[in-house]
Amino acid sequence: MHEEPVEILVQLAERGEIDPWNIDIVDITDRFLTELERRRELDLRISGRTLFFAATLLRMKSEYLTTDPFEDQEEGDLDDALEDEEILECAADEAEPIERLEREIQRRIGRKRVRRRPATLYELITELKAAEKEERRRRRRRAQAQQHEVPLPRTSEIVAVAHDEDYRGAAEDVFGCYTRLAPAGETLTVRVLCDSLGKRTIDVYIPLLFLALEGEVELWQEEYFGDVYVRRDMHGQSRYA
Amino acid sequence: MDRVAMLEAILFVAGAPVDYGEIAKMLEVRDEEVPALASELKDRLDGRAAPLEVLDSGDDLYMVLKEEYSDFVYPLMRPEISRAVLRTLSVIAYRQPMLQSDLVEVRGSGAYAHVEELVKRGLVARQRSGRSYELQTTPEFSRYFKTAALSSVQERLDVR
Amino acid sequence: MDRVAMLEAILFVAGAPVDYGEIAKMLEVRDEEVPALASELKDRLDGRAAPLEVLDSGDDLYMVLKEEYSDFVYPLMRPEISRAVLRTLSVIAYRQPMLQSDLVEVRGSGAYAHVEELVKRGLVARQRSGRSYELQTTPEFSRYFKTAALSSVQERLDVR
Repeated sequence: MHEEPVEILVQLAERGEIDPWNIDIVDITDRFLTELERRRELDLRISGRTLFFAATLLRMKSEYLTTDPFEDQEEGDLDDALEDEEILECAADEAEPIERLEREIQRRIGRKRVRRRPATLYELITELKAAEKEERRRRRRRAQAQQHEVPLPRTSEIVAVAHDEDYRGAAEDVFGCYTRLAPAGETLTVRVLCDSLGKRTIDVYIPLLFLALEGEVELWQEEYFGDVYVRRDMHGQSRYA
Repeated sequence: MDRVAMLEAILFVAGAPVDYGEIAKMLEVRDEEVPALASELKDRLDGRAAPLEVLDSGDDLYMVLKEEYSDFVYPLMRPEISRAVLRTLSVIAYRQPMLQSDLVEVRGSGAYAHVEELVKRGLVARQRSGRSYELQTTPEFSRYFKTAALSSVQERLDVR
Repeated sequence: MDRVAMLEAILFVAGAPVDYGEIAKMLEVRDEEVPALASELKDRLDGRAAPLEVLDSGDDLYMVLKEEYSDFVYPLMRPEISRAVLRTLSVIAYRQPMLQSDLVEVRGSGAYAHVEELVKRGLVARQRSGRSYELQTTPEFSRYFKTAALSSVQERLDVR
Protein backbone atom coordinates (compact mmCIF):
# COMPACT_ATOMS: atom_id res chain seq x y z
CA MET A 1 0.00 0.00 0.00
CA HIS A 2 1.31 3.42 -1.02
CA GLU A 3 1.73 5.91 1.81
CA GLU A 4 0.19 9.30 1.23
CA PRO A 5 2.49 12.34 1.32
CA VAL A 6 0.82 13.93 4.32
CA GLU A 7 1.00 10.71 6.29
CA ILE A 8 4.71 10.51 5.54
CA LEU A 9 5.16 14.04 6.86
CA VAL A 10 3.34 13.21 10.06
CA GLN A 11 5.51 10.17 10.62
CA LEU A 12 8.64 12.21 9.97
CA ALA A 13 7.54 14.85 12.44
CA GLU A 14 6.61 12.28 15.08
CA ARG A 15 10.04 10.72 14.74
CA GLY A 16 11.56 14.18 15.14
CA GLU A 17 13.11 14.08 11.71
CA ILE A 18 11.54 17.31 10.56
CA ASP A 19 10.49 20.42 12.33
CA PRO A 20 6.70 20.87 12.17
CA TRP A 21 7.40 24.60 12.49
CA ASN A 22 8.75 24.61 8.97
CA ILE A 23 5.91 22.78 7.21
CA ASP A 24 3.54 24.84 5.12
CA ILE A 25 0.43 22.77 5.70
CA VAL A 26 -1.78 24.80 3.37
CA ASP A 27 0.68 24.41 0.56
CA ILE A 28 1.08 20.68 1.09
CA THR A 29 -2.65 20.09 1.34
CA ASP A 30 -3.29 22.11 -1.82
CA ARG A 31 -0.65 20.23 -3.72
CA PHE A 32 -2.04 16.95 -2.55
CA LEU A 33 -5.60 17.85 -3.62
CA THR A 34 -4.39 19.12 -6.98
CA GLU A 35 -2.55 15.89 -7.53
CA LEU A 36 -5.69 13.90 -6.67
CA GLU A 37 -7.83 15.97 -8.99
CA ARG A 38 -5.34 15.57 -11.77
CA ARG A 39 -5.66 11.86 -11.43
CA ARG A 40 -9.43 12.14 -11.30
CA GLU A 41 -9.38 9.89 -8.30
CA LEU A 42 -11.15 12.22 -5.90
CA ASP A 43 -12.73 10.09 -3.19
CA LEU A 44 -14.25 11.16 0.13
CA ARG A 45 -12.30 8.65 2.17
CA ILE A 46 -8.95 9.94 0.97
CA SER A 47 -10.06 13.52 1.42
CA GLY A 48 -11.00 12.76 4.99
CA ARG A 49 -7.60 11.27 5.64
CA THR A 50 -5.93 14.30 4.14
CA LEU A 51 -7.86 16.58 6.47
CA PHE A 52 -7.09 14.33 9.40
CA PHE A 53 -3.33 14.49 8.73
CA ALA A 54 -3.48 18.23 8.12
CA ALA A 55 -5.30 18.66 11.43
CA THR A 56 -2.70 16.52 13.18
CA LEU A 57 0.08 18.64 11.79
CA LEU A 58 -1.74 21.80 12.78
CA ARG A 59 -2.11 20.50 16.33
CA MET A 60 1.57 19.67 16.50
CA LYS A 61 2.43 23.11 15.27
CA SER A 62 0.12 24.82 17.74
CA GLU A 63 1.55 22.74 20.57
CA TYR A 64 5.00 23.89 19.58
CA LEU A 65 3.85 27.50 19.40
CA THR A 66 2.11 27.49 22.77
CA THR A 67 5.03 25.94 24.66
CA ASP A 68 6.11 28.45 27.28
CA PRO A 69 9.61 29.42 26.18
CA PHE A 70 10.59 30.31 29.76
CA GLU A 71 9.62 26.91 31.04
CA ASP A 72 11.88 25.55 28.33
CA GLN A 73 14.70 27.86 29.33
CA GLU A 74 14.59 26.97 33.00
CA GLU A 75 14.79 23.33 32.10
CA GLY A 76 17.45 24.24 29.60
CA ASP A 77 19.64 25.78 32.27
CA LEU A 78 19.38 22.68 34.40
CA ASP A 79 20.10 20.58 31.36
CA ASP A 80 23.14 22.57 30.39
CA ALA A 81 25.58 20.06 31.76
CA LEU A 82 23.67 17.21 30.16
CA GLU A 83 23.57 18.95 26.82
CA ASP A 84 27.26 19.61 26.99
CA GLU A 85 27.95 15.95 27.60
CA GLU A 86 25.60 15.12 24.78
CA ILE A 87 27.53 17.26 22.38
CA LEU A 88 30.77 15.58 23.39
CA GLU A 89 29.23 12.24 22.56
CA CYS A 90 27.68 13.42 19.32
CA ALA A 91 30.71 15.00 17.82
CA ALA A 92 33.82 14.04 19.68
CA ASP A 93 36.07 15.31 16.92
CA GLU A 94 34.38 18.72 16.96
CA ALA A 95 33.96 19.15 20.69
CA GLU A 96 37.35 20.66 21.35
CA PRO A 97 37.38 23.36 18.64
CA ILE A 98 33.75 24.24 19.42
CA GLU A 99 34.61 24.66 23.07
CA ARG A 100 37.50 26.92 22.18
CA LEU A 101 35.25 28.87 19.87
CA GLU A 102 32.66 29.20 22.61
CA ARG A 103 35.21 30.74 24.98
CA GLU A 104 36.40 33.12 22.31
CA ILE A 105 32.83 34.17 21.49
CA GLN A 106 32.11 34.79 25.15
CA ARG A 107 35.24 36.89 25.52
CA ARG A 108 34.25 39.14 22.65
CA ILE A 109 30.48 39.24 22.85
CA GLY A 110 30.63 39.52 26.64
CA ARG A 111 32.64 42.69 26.18
CA LYS A 112 29.80 44.05 24.13
CA ARG A 113 28.33 46.42 26.57
CA VAL A 114 28.33 49.88 25.23
CA ARG A 115 29.60 51.97 28.04
CA ARG A 116 27.61 55.07 28.66
CA ARG A 117 29.41 57.91 30.27
CA PRO A 118 28.13 59.41 33.51
CA ALA A 119 26.37 62.74 33.24
CA THR A 120 28.46 65.74 34.24
CA LEU A 121 27.77 68.59 36.61
CA TYR A 122 28.05 70.96 33.66
CA GLU A 123 25.23 69.14 31.90
CA LEU A 124 23.15 69.24 35.06
CA ILE A 125 23.55 73.01 35.20
CA THR A 126 22.78 73.36 31.51
CA GLU A 127 19.59 71.39 32.03
CA LEU A 128 18.66 73.53 35.00
CA LYS A 129 18.92 76.63 32.85
CA ALA A 130 16.81 74.95 30.20
CA ALA A 131 14.27 73.94 32.85
CA GLU A 132 13.95 77.52 34.01
CA LYS A 133 13.42 78.78 30.50
CA GLU A 134 10.83 76.09 29.97
CA GLU A 135 9.04 77.08 33.12
CA ARG A 136 9.00 80.75 32.16
CA ARG A 137 7.49 79.83 28.82
CA ARG A 138 4.88 77.74 30.57
CA ARG A 139 4.02 80.57 32.95
CA ARG A 140 3.78 83.00 30.09
CA ARG A 141 1.43 80.71 28.24
CA ARG A 142 -0.66 80.29 31.36
CA ALA A 143 -0.65 84.03 31.96
CA GLN A 144 -1.76 84.67 28.41
CA ALA A 145 -4.51 82.09 28.73
CA GLN A 146 -5.70 83.68 31.96
CA GLN A 147 -5.59 87.14 30.54
CA HIS A 148 -8.58 86.21 28.47
CA GLU A 149 -10.55 85.67 31.64
CA VAL A 150 -9.48 88.99 33.11
CA PRO A 151 -11.69 91.87 31.87
CA LEU A 152 -11.33 91.46 28.14
CA PRO A 153 -10.61 94.57 26.13
CA ARG A 154 -13.29 95.14 23.56
CA THR A 155 -12.22 94.87 19.94
CA SER A 156 -13.09 98.49 19.35
CA GLU A 157 -10.70 99.50 22.12
CA ILE A 158 -7.85 97.49 20.65
CA VAL A 159 -8.47 98.96 17.22
CA ALA A 160 -8.64 102.40 18.79
CA VAL A 161 -5.28 101.94 20.49
CA ALA A 162 -3.65 100.56 17.35
CA HIS A 163 -5.02 103.42 15.29
CA ASP A 164 -4.90 106.39 17.60
CA GLU A 165 -1.25 106.14 18.41
CA ASP A 166 0.74 103.68 16.36
CA TYR A 167 1.38 100.66 18.54
CA ARG A 168 5.17 100.98 18.26
CA GLY A 169 5.01 104.48 19.68
CA ALA A 170 2.81 103.26 22.53
CA ALA A 171 5.14 100.32 23.16
CA GLU A 172 8.14 102.68 23.28
CA ASP A 173 6.38 104.84 25.87
CA VAL A 174 5.50 101.88 28.07
CA PHE A 175 8.93 100.30 27.71
CA GLY A 176 10.59 103.62 28.50
CA CYS A 177 8.51 103.92 31.64
CA TYR A 178 9.37 100.34 32.63
CA THR A 179 13.14 100.89 32.23
CA ARG A 180 12.95 104.07 34.29
CA LEU A 181 11.18 102.29 37.15
CA ALA A 182 13.12 99.02 36.83
CA PRO A 183 16.54 99.77 35.36
CA ALA A 184 17.89 96.34 36.32
CA GLY A 185 14.97 94.41 34.86
CA GLU A 186 13.10 94.03 38.15
CA THR A 187 9.55 92.76 38.31
CA LEU A 188 6.80 95.37 38.32
CA THR A 189 3.04 95.21 38.28
CA VAL A 190 1.05 96.59 35.38
CA ARG A 191 -0.80 98.71 37.93
CA VAL A 192 2.42 100.55 38.84
CA LEU A 193 3.08 101.31 35.16
CA CYS A 194 -0.47 102.62 34.71
CA ASP A 195 -0.16 104.87 37.73
CA SER A 196 3.18 106.19 36.57
CA LEU A 197 2.02 106.86 33.01
CA GLY A 198 -1.39 108.06 34.09
CA LYS A 199 -3.02 105.79 31.53
CA ARG A 200 -5.87 103.30 31.59
CA THR A 201 -4.98 99.62 32.06
CA ILE A 202 -5.99 98.87 28.51
CA ASP A 203 -3.67 101.57 27.13
CA VAL A 204 -0.70 100.02 28.94
CA TYR A 205 -1.63 96.39 28.71
CA ILE A 206 -2.02 96.24 24.91
CA PRO A 207 1.45 97.72 24.26
CA LEU A 208 2.81 95.27 26.84
CA LEU A 209 1.29 92.39 24.90
CA PHE A 210 3.08 93.64 21.80
CA LEU A 211 6.33 93.85 23.78
CA ALA A 212 5.84 90.35 25.15
CA LEU A 213 5.17 89.09 21.64
CA GLU A 214 8.44 90.59 20.51
CA GLY A 215 10.28 88.98 23.42
CA GLU A 216 11.09 92.26 25.19
CA VAL A 217 9.20 91.55 28.38
CA GLU A 218 7.54 88.68 30.14
CA LEU A 219 4.02 88.96 31.43
CA TRP A 220 2.42 86.69 33.95
CA GLN A 221 -0.21 86.49 36.57
CA GLU A 222 -0.01 84.41 39.72
CA GLU A 223 -3.66 84.22 40.60
CA TYR A 224 -6.99 84.79 38.91
CA PHE A 225 -7.92 88.48 38.86
CA GLY A 226 -4.64 89.21 40.65
CA ASP A 227 -1.90 91.58 39.60
CA VAL A 228 -0.28 91.15 36.20
CA TYR A 229 3.52 91.22 36.50
CA VAL A 230 6.01 92.56 34.01
CA ARG A 231 9.68 91.72 33.82
CA ARG A 232 12.30 92.42 31.22
CA ASP A 233 13.09 89.28 29.21
CA MET A 234 16.87 89.09 29.62
CA HIS A 235 17.12 86.58 26.84
CA GLY A 236 15.41 88.81 24.34
CA GLN A 237 17.46 91.26 22.31
CA SER A 238 15.99 94.60 22.97
CA ARG A 239 15.28 96.90 20.11
CA TYR A 240 14.13 99.63 22.45
CA ALA A 241 16.95 99.69 24.98
CA MET B 1 46.05 34.08 39.47
CA ASP B 2 46.94 37.65 40.29
CA ARG B 3 44.12 38.99 42.49
CA VAL B 4 44.70 42.62 41.60
CA ALA B 5 44.41 41.83 37.88
CA MET B 6 41.32 39.74 38.66
CA LEU B 7 39.83 42.76 40.40
CA GLU B 8 40.60 44.90 37.36
CA ALA B 9 38.96 42.29 35.12
CA ILE B 10 35.80 42.37 37.25
CA LEU B 11 35.61 46.17 37.22
CA PHE B 12 36.35 46.29 33.49
CA VAL B 13 33.45 43.99 32.66
CA ALA B 14 31.02 45.45 35.19
CA GLY B 15 31.01 49.01 33.81
CA ALA B 16 29.17 50.00 37.00
CA PRO B 17 29.95 50.12 40.72
CA VAL B 18 30.41 46.65 42.25
CA ASP B 19 29.78 45.91 45.95
CA TYR B 20 32.63 44.93 48.23
CA GLY B 21 30.69 41.79 49.10
CA GLU B 22 30.33 40.68 45.52
CA ILE B 23 34.00 41.35 44.80
CA ALA B 24 35.08 39.48 47.90
CA LYS B 25 32.99 36.48 46.88
CA MET B 26 34.42 36.38 43.36
CA LEU B 27 38.01 36.81 44.54
CA GLU B 28 37.48 34.46 47.47
CA VAL B 29 38.81 36.95 49.99
CA ARG B 30 37.21 38.61 53.01
CA ASP B 31 35.34 41.95 52.56
CA GLU B 32 38.00 43.72 54.63
CA GLU B 33 40.67 42.82 52.13
CA VAL B 34 38.95 44.57 49.25
CA PRO B 35 40.12 48.14 49.99
CA ALA B 36 43.78 47.05 50.04
CA LEU B 37 43.39 45.32 46.68
CA ALA B 38 41.65 48.42 45.32
CA SER B 39 44.46 50.62 46.48
CA GLU B 40 47.04 48.32 44.89
CA LEU B 41 45.08 48.45 41.63
CA LYS B 42 45.11 52.25 41.84
CA ASP B 43 48.89 52.20 42.17
CA ARG B 44 49.25 49.94 39.17
CA LEU B 45 47.01 52.09 37.03
CA ASP B 46 49.02 55.16 38.01
CA GLY B 47 52.25 53.31 37.39
CA ARG B 48 51.50 52.65 33.78
CA ALA B 49 49.88 56.05 33.19
CA ALA B 50 46.50 54.48 32.53
CA PRO B 51 43.58 56.79 31.80
CA LEU B 52 41.58 54.82 34.38
CA GLU B 53 40.91 55.39 38.03
CA VAL B 54 39.19 53.38 40.75
CA LEU B 55 36.55 55.15 42.80
CA ASP B 56 36.14 53.64 46.25
CA SER B 57 32.96 54.67 48.07
CA GLY B 58 33.65 52.52 51.10
CA ASP B 59 30.89 50.11 49.98
CA ASP B 60 31.69 49.55 46.36
CA LEU B 61 34.34 50.06 43.68
CA TYR B 62 33.88 51.66 40.28
CA MET B 63 36.49 51.89 37.53
CA VAL B 64 36.04 54.97 35.37
CA LEU B 65 38.02 57.20 33.06
CA LYS B 66 40.06 59.91 34.77
CA GLU B 67 38.46 63.27 34.37
CA GLU B 68 40.92 64.69 31.85
CA TYR B 69 40.42 61.66 29.63
CA SER B 70 36.69 61.65 30.03
CA ASP B 71 36.69 65.28 28.92
CA PHE B 72 38.39 64.06 25.77
CA VAL B 73 36.36 60.91 25.09
CA TYR B 74 32.95 61.68 26.53
CA PRO B 75 31.89 64.26 23.97
CA LEU B 76 31.94 61.28 21.60
CA MET B 77 29.60 59.24 23.79
CA ARG B 78 26.04 59.43 24.96
CA PRO B 79 25.41 60.07 28.66
CA GLU B 80 23.77 57.31 30.65
CA ILE B 81 21.08 59.64 31.96
CA SER B 82 18.88 61.14 29.25
CA ARG B 83 18.57 64.90 28.99
CA ALA B 84 14.94 64.91 30.03
CA VAL B 85 15.67 62.93 33.19
CA LEU B 86 18.70 65.09 33.91
CA ARG B 87 16.54 68.18 33.59
CA THR B 88 14.11 66.79 36.14
CA LEU B 89 17.03 65.96 38.42
CA SER B 90 18.36 69.50 38.11
CA VAL B 91 15.00 70.94 39.17
CA ILE B 92 14.86 68.64 42.20
CA ALA B 93 18.47 69.46 43.14
CA TYR B 94 17.80 73.17 42.92
CA ARG B 95 14.47 73.30 44.74
CA GLN B 96 14.91 70.49 47.23
CA PRO B 97 13.16 69.46 49.36
CA MET B 98 10.39 69.57 46.80
CA LEU B 99 6.93 68.01 46.55
CA GLN B 100 6.46 65.60 43.68
CA SER B 101 3.21 67.39 42.84
CA ASP B 102 5.11 70.67 42.43
CA LEU B 103 7.66 68.91 40.28
CA VAL B 104 4.97 67.57 37.97
CA GLU B 105 3.59 71.09 37.69
CA VAL B 106 6.97 72.27 36.42
CA ARG B 107 8.13 69.27 34.39
CA GLY B 108 4.87 67.74 33.21
CA SER B 109 3.53 64.26 33.86
CA GLY B 110 6.60 62.58 32.34
CA ALA B 111 8.29 63.49 35.63
CA TYR B 112 6.74 60.47 37.40
CA ALA B 113 8.82 58.10 35.26
CA HIS B 114 11.89 60.32 35.66
CA VAL B 115 11.58 60.22 39.47
CA GLU B 116 11.19 56.44 39.26
CA GLU B 117 14.46 56.18 37.35
CA LEU B 118 16.28 58.62 39.62
CA VAL B 119 15.16 56.79 42.75
CA LYS B 120 16.31 53.51 41.23
CA ARG B 121 19.69 55.03 40.46
CA GLY B 122 19.91 56.19 44.05
CA LEU B 123 20.25 59.85 43.06
CA VAL B 124 16.92 60.97 44.54
CA ALA B 125 15.15 59.98 47.76
CA ARG B 126 11.36 59.96 47.92
CA GLN B 127 9.42 60.22 51.14
CA ARG B 128 5.67 60.31 51.58
CA SER B 129 4.42 63.71 52.64
CA GLY B 130 0.66 64.10 52.96
CA ARG B 131 -0.95 63.27 49.65
CA SER B 132 2.28 63.67 47.66
CA TYR B 133 5.93 62.73 48.02
CA GLU B 134 8.79 64.89 49.17
CA LEU B 135 11.83 64.61 46.93
CA GLN B 136 15.45 65.38 47.59
CA THR B 137 18.84 64.36 46.31
CA THR B 138 20.89 61.71 48.10
CA PRO B 139 24.55 61.63 49.16
CA GLU B 140 25.03 59.41 46.09
CA PHE B 141 24.02 62.46 44.03
CA SER B 142 26.97 64.48 45.27
CA ARG B 143 29.27 61.54 44.78
CA TYR B 144 28.00 61.04 41.24
CA PHE B 145 28.69 64.62 40.30
CA LYS B 146 31.94 64.49 42.23
CA THR B 147 31.17 67.35 44.51
CA ALA B 148 32.08 67.09 48.15
CA ALA B 149 29.27 68.94 49.87
CA LEU B 150 25.71 69.35 48.77
CA SER B 151 25.89 73.01 49.72
CA SER B 152 28.61 73.61 47.18
CA VAL B 153 26.46 71.95 44.54
CA GLN B 154 23.72 74.32 45.55
CA GLU B 155 26.06 77.26 45.06
CA ARG B 156 27.19 76.07 41.69
CA LEU B 157 23.63 75.40 40.68
CA ASP B 158 22.67 78.88 41.76
CA VAL B 159 22.61 80.29 38.29
CA ARG B 160 19.89 82.82 38.85
CA MET C 1 48.04 64.58 26.61
CA ASP C 2 49.57 61.12 26.37
CA ARG C 3 48.34 59.61 23.08
CA VAL C 4 48.73 56.02 24.21
CA ALA C 5 46.56 56.66 27.26
CA MET C 6 44.10 58.49 25.01
CA LEU C 7 43.94 55.40 22.83
CA GLU C 8 43.30 53.25 25.90
CA ALA C 9 40.52 55.63 26.95
CA ILE C 10 38.85 55.28 23.56
CA LEU C 11 39.08 51.49 23.59
CA PHE C 12 37.91 51.33 27.21
CA VAL C 13 34.63 53.05 26.45
CA ALA C 14 34.07 51.62 22.98
CA GLY C 15 32.72 48.16 23.83
CA ALA C 16 33.33 47.05 20.23
CA PRO C 17 36.16 47.11 17.69
CA VAL C 18 37.04 50.66 16.59
CA ASP C 19 38.29 51.45 13.06
CA TYR C 20 41.79 52.80 12.51
CA GLY C 21 40.24 55.77 10.70
CA GLU C 22 38.03 56.70 13.61
CA ILE C 23 40.89 56.38 16.09
CA ALA C 24 43.20 58.46 13.89
CA LYS C 25 40.58 61.21 13.70
CA MET C 26 40.06 61.30 17.44
CA LEU C 27 43.78 61.27 18.21
CA GLU C 28 44.57 63.69 15.39
CA VAL C 29 47.21 61.41 13.90
CA ARG C 30 47.49 59.70 10.52
CA ASP C 31 45.98 56.21 10.03
CA GLU C 32 49.46 54.75 9.59
CA GLU C 33 50.45 55.84 13.08
CA VAL C 34 47.69 53.81 14.77
CA PRO C 35 49.42 50.37 14.78
CA ALA C 36 52.49 51.80 16.52
CA LEU C 37 50.34 53.37 19.21
CA ALA C 38 48.46 50.08 19.60
CA SER C 39 51.67 48.17 20.03
CA GLU C 40 52.88 50.63 22.62
CA LEU C 41 49.61 50.22 24.50
CA LYS C 42 50.04 46.44 24.39
CA ASP C 43 53.49 46.81 25.95
CA ARG C 44 52.14 49.01 28.71
CA LEU C 45 49.33 46.58 29.51
CA ASP C 46 51.78 43.69 29.66
CA GLY C 47 54.20 45.75 31.71
CA ARG C 48 51.78 46.18 34.55
CA ALA C 49 50.21 42.72 34.30
CA ALA C 50 46.84 44.07 33.22
CA PRO C 51 44.09 41.54 32.48
CA LEU C 52 43.47 43.40 29.22
CA GLU C 53 44.64 42.73 25.73
CA VAL C 54 44.47 44.75 22.50
CA LEU C 55 43.44 42.82 19.40
CA ASP C 56 44.69 44.39 16.17
CA SER C 57 43.01 43.13 12.99
CA GLY C 58 44.89 45.47 10.68
CA ASP C 59 41.69 47.52 10.24
CA ASP C 60 40.51 48.03 13.75
CA LEU C 61 41.45 47.69 17.40
CA TYR C 62 39.50 45.97 20.13
CA MET C 63 40.34 45.84 23.84
CA VAL C 64 39.15 42.68 25.58
CA LEU C 65 39.93 40.61 28.64
CA LYS C 66 42.79 38.16 28.25
CA GLU C 67 41.48 34.65 27.84
CA GLU C 68 42.31 33.39 31.31
CA TYR C 69 40.56 36.37 32.88
CA SER C 70 37.50 36.09 30.68
CA ASP C 71 37.17 32.44 31.71
CA PHE C 72 37.20 33.59 35.30
CA VAL C 73 34.97 36.67 35.06
CA TYR C 74 32.18 35.88 32.62
CA PRO C 75 30.73 32.83 34.35
CA LEU C 76 30.58 34.87 37.59
CA MET C 77 29.29 38.11 36.14
CA ARG C 78 26.31 36.36 34.58
CA PRO C 79 26.65 37.21 30.95
CA GLU C 80 23.53 38.28 29.13
CA ILE C 81 23.80 35.24 26.91
CA SER C 82 23.29 31.96 28.75
CA ARG C 83 25.79 29.17 28.48
CA ALA C 84 23.36 27.03 26.45
CA VAL C 85 22.69 29.79 23.89
CA LEU C 86 26.41 30.45 23.65
CA ARG C 87 27.06 26.81 22.86
CA THR C 88 24.39 26.85 20.14
CA LEU C 89 25.98 29.96 18.67
CA SER C 90 29.39 28.27 18.69
CA VAL C 91 28.02 25.25 16.84
CA ILE C 92 26.42 27.46 14.19
CA ALA C 93 29.61 29.52 13.82
CA TYR C 94 31.69 26.38 13.50
CA ARG C 95 29.51 24.53 11.03
CA GLN C 96 28.00 27.37 9.05
CA PRO C 97 26.13 27.41 6.79
CA MET C 98 24.04 24.92 8.70
CA LEU C 99 20.46 23.66 8.48
CA GLN C 100 18.30 24.31 11.53
CA SER C 101 17.22 20.68 11.43
CA ASP C 102 20.85 19.58 11.73
CA LEU C 103 21.36 21.98 14.60
CA VAL C 104 18.39 20.53 16.48
CA GLU C 105 19.87 17.10 15.97
CA VAL C 106 23.03 18.22 17.75
CA ARG C 107 21.65 20.62 20.35
CA GLY C 108 18.18 19.25 21.06
CA SER C 109 14.81 20.98 20.70
CA GLY C 110 15.85 23.85 22.98
CA ALA C 111 17.84 25.07 19.98
CA TYR C 112 14.68 26.54 18.39
CA ALA C 113 14.45 29.09 21.20
CA HIS C 114 18.20 29.69 21.11
CA VAL C 115 18.08 30.49 17.39
CA GLU C 116 15.15 32.80 18.02
CA GLU C 117 17.23 34.71 20.60
CA LEU C 118 20.34 34.81 18.41
CA VAL C 119 18.39 36.11 15.41
CA LYS C 120 16.86 38.79 17.60
CA ARG C 121 20.31 39.82 18.81
CA GLY C 122 21.48 40.11 15.22
CA LEU C 123 24.17 37.46 15.68
CA VAL C 124 22.63 34.77 13.46
CA ALA C 125 20.82 35.08 10.12
CA ARG C 126 18.07 32.58 9.19
CA GLN C 127 17.00 31.95 5.64
CA ARG C 128 14.43 29.49 4.38
CA SER C 129 15.97 26.55 2.61
CA GLY C 130 13.58 23.85 1.43
CA ARG C 131 11.78 22.45 4.43
CA SER C 132 14.15 23.86 7.03
CA TYR C 133 16.16 27.05 7.57
CA GLU C 134 19.74 27.71 6.74
CA LEU C 135 21.62 29.38 9.56
CA GLN C 136 24.79 31.42 9.54
CA THR C 137 26.39 34.15 11.57
CA THR C 138 25.84 37.78 10.58
CA PRO C 139 28.35 40.49 9.60
CA GLU C 140 27.55 42.02 13.01
CA PHE C 141 28.86 38.82 14.61
CA SER C 142 31.95 38.76 12.37
CA ARG C 143 32.75 42.30 13.42
CA TYR C 144 33.87 40.94 16.76
CA PHE C 145 36.00 38.27 15.13
CA LYS C 146 37.98 40.14 12.53
CA THR C 147 40.93 40.00 14.85
CA ALA C 148 40.68 36.32 15.71
CA ALA C 149 43.86 34.31 15.29
CA LEU C 150 42.31 30.93 15.86
CA SER C 151 43.82 28.87 13.03
CA SER C 152 41.28 26.23 12.02
CA VAL C 153 38.47 27.90 13.88
CA GLN C 154 39.24 31.11 12.06
CA GLU C 155 38.91 29.36 8.71
CA ARG C 156 35.48 28.16 9.68
CA LEU C 157 34.48 31.68 10.58
CA ASP C 158 35.73 32.97 7.25
CA VAL C 159 33.30 30.78 5.34
CA ARG C 160 31.06 33.63 4.43
